[in-house]
Amino acid sequence: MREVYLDHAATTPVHPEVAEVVHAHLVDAYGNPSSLHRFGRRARSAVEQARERVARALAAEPEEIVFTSGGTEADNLAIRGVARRAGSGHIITSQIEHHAVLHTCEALETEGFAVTYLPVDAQGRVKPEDVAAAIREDTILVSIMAANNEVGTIEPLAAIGAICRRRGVLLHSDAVQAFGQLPLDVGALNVDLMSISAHKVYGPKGIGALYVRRGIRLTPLMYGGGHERRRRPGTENVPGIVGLGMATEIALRELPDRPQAMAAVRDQLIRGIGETIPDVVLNGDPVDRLPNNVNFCFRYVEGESILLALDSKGIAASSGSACTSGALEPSHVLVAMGLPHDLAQGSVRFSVGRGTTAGDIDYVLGVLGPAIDRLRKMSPLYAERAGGGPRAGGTSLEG
Amino acid sequence: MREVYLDHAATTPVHPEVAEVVHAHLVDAYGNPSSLHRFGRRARSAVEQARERVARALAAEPEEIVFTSGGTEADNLAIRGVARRAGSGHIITSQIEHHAVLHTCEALETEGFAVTYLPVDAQGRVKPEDVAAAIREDTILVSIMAANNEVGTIEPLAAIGAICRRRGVLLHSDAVQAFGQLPLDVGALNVDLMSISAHKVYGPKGIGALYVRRGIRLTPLMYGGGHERRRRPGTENVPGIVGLGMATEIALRELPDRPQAMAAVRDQLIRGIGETIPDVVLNGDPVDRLPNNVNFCFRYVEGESILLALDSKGIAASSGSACTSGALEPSHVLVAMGLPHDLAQGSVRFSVGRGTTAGDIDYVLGVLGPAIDRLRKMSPLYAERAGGGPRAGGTSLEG
Amino acid sequence: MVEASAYTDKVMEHFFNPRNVGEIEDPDGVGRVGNPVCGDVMKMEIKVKDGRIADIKFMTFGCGAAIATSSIVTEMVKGKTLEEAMAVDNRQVASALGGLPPAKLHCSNLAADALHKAIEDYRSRAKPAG
Amino acid sequence: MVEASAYTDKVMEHFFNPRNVGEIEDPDGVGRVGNPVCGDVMKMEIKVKDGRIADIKFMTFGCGAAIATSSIVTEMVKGKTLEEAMAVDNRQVASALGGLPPAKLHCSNLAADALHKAIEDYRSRAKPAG
Ligand SMILES: Cc1ncc(COP(=O)(O)O)c(C=O)c1O
Ligand SMILES: Cc1ncc(COP(=O)(O)O)c(C=O)c1O
Repeated sequence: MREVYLDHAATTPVHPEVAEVVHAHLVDAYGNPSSLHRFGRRARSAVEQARERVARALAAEPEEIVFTSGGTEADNLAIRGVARRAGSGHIITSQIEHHAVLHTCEALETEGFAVTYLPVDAQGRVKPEDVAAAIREDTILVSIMAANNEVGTIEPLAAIGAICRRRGVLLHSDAVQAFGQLPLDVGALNVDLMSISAHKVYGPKGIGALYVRRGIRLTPLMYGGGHERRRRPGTENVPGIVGLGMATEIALRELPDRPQAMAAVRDQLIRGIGETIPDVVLNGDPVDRLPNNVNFCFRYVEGESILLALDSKGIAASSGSACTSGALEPSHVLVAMGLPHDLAQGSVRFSVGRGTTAGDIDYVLGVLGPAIDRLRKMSPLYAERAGGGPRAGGTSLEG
Repeated sequence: MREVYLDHAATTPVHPEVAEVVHAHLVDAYGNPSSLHRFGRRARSAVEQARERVARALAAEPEEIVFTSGGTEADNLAIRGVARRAGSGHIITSQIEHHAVLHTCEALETEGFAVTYLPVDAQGRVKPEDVAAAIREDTILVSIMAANNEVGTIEPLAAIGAICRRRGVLLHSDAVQAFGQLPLDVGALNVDLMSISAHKVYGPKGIGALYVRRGIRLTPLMYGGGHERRRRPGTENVPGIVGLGMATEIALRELPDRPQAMAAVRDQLIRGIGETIPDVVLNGDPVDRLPNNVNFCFRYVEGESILLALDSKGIAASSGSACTSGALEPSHVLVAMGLPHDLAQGSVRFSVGRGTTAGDIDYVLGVLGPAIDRLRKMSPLYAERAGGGPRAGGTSLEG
Repeated sequence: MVEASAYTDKVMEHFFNPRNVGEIEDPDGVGRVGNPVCGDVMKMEIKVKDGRIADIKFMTFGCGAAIATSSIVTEMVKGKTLEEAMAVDNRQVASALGGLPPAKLHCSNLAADALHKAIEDYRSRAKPAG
Repeated sequence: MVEASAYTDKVMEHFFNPRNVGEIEDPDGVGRVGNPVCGDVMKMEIKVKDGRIADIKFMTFGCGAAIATSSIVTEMVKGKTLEEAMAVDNRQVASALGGLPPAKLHCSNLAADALHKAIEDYRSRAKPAG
């Protein structure tokens, strides 16, 4: 069966060049980078080369890059690290952050920190003026993502950065989704801490990085050896780090073209859905949107059933964030954007990638319409849509 | 030049079969295990197969295995996780633990926990009766390693486990060095939490696991998605996990033979050094010792200079723990064992591996004697050894 | 999102080939449970003849589990007496499907409830208005 | 453990081919610094002729940096006047080696101190006992 992977926002296929260098380093550069001998030195220089590559991609210095086990750890290290170092204070974030940010903030609330969760507009955008208004005397950190993982909305990070800089408050940004899709310059953006994750940019899972502006001290999440300039202990994940370095290099090389190419298939899919399927709503900002993201609500049907129907035809998509498991609640992002719960239940995210072709989109469009149709024919909500209420008998029960 | 890697306690070369499956999963099973679709399911089943393999090796259940980014994180999650969940109390550990344990305990001391650091005997062994004597009303956790990474001494874990079980205190064991070298059965040992790390058993760096006995609740180190049954968030490091699973499978398969084979070359090296080089001291227990570990003090010379000399001949060894960087202090393990500082400065650890041959050891012995000789000829301490003091003039200055 | 490979083959089979989808012209009883805000909505309609379920149809808005449980419950009770149908509970429905993922056991497994509502509706209509 | 690739080629060259190792028969001045408990021990012995360092030899217990700094300092001052030799400091020694890893800058870079001690020892002997 044809397989079309449109879940690149959940994770990406590893680039063959990346897989190759990871394999090579597993086999050849197996030394411990902390070791003095030649095996250690080979591993060390591989790590430091990767660090330079990541730094270059963010317009940062190599010593400002801390390798972590992924985006989640980078978010935790940034927010908890700043908070624990400060001891107490107020944190500002948004209601549409990834759970790695939101749940870290919630945990800090139980530890005595105050947190403001800023609302977003109907497109999922944080208003810079809301950030400005929320800053208090005791605000120690603002954490706003560079772009949202579910609806793809690009946040006004530069404007928020300018406000934070002016007010003397540190700014963290979860750039896990933006990295490799948007140019990121921590200096120009006035961002002090930035999280990235390799597996979203055709690199391996289990490796990420946190940019930490020089001079910022963090309380570490873990204790052990003096690795990563005492900011993150544990034997370095050399193959992962090298994979992240290579993936970064490729992303940087392709940054002039990759986003446009992805945006073209993205727009083909958005247009195609709009033209062939009635009663749909495009979520997120139509313009300031990640080049890979398509997110629709299909009225009267539920998201997971759409995914199953697509999966049976070899098409991979996602409903809401792939990182929240077992939840029957609608996406917190869509709810924060003001979507009614029932509509939010029917959301599906298609995220294209560097390998997605126009033919893939045609195939998806050929499958999607009939699938939605079939599900709507089963849906009591669809049958009742005209009248607006149950046709006969029965009462509603909280489920 | 001939290369002889005798630093397997720092990290091991990745087994070719392991490198192969890691590569295969990078390329083919790239889905996010949390995703519903076929790409996600493939990744999920790879993860769960690995979890079963690791569980089997410890005689545990799959749901008792939590994958982490390595041994350091496993140690932190175990100790901090139990402590933070308890809120307050007393922890017992030993003076010869890895820094991932020691520094975690020290950090908890600053957060109000009480910690007892048990001494060890001259062979580096914790006395079970010391554990029993140290347990207080408010003791929440005992953490004693299964075997020491520097001197290779195997700790009396079963005896300690019996005491802890009888007294109703949780026992964590850092088994990072023991795993794959000694049979480990968490039930028989009465261990409640156990840390392992893939890169010490011919698996990839950046992946490890914590065994958590069913029913034990931990406060997580990080917050995010609901992965690993809410014990460890972040997209699973699928290739790493698969690599750990495969490395575990190979270790288990080789456990009847591998340790004996390693012990044979280990003993060849111990005997050879003893016979060819005067003024040496074997550190650690001569009998209850990891099959891969050789640790000697070479009097009158300093360890790093020996390593440099060996490295120039292609031989990789280590002085003290490879995880402590930039330290000029002697190993905390040797100091805890009662070695005088000046002797401890001259310690070198050779750790053999599954690929080490008798020929490798002959080569090392051929290089080591002359290297020690050359350095001793430069050493004022060696020149003064008979007289016992400076030959003439000059005074001692604290350096 | 549910965990992957969460569904049994039987669930998938009923999801892709649901039995008795649709509405009954002039049903004898209708049961509607759930709430779009919370997740799933199911509607069961029955025709009753000689104290037995002569026909049954469902409409469901919901996830794979919701659709599959709806489908299998119609199969389980068609031709059964009302008493037998009232005895079918959600646990039996789940096990008829070879089990459901834990997260789905409660919220999306309302098909028996919908059926019971439909039977109650039939009975309340059958009674003379009190 | 030091970080890998911490040493310059020059350090390694001096470590493997140290100049002026050994002891001087009947030295004019001896300087000994360091302490085996803390790390490194260095001993410098000098022969002085016409106010210049006519010969110099060292013995060092310590790491690569300790040995290399000892070696290069003997090379730097051989033939120099005592005043010139006294002006050589540890910073100059480190930079003559192309730099040292940060962790090594202080503890293992005592060669100039040992030299100065040797010169002071020579001067104190030369002075009539006060
Ligand atoms: C915006 C965002 N932040 C953080 C993460 C977490 O990254 P990781 O899965 O590498 O822990 C993700 C993806 O899962 C994400 O999309
Ligand atoms: C005994 C022991 N514990 C913990 C660790 C840390 O493991 P990792 O390097 O995987 O973080 C090591 C090795 O570095 C070790 O030898």
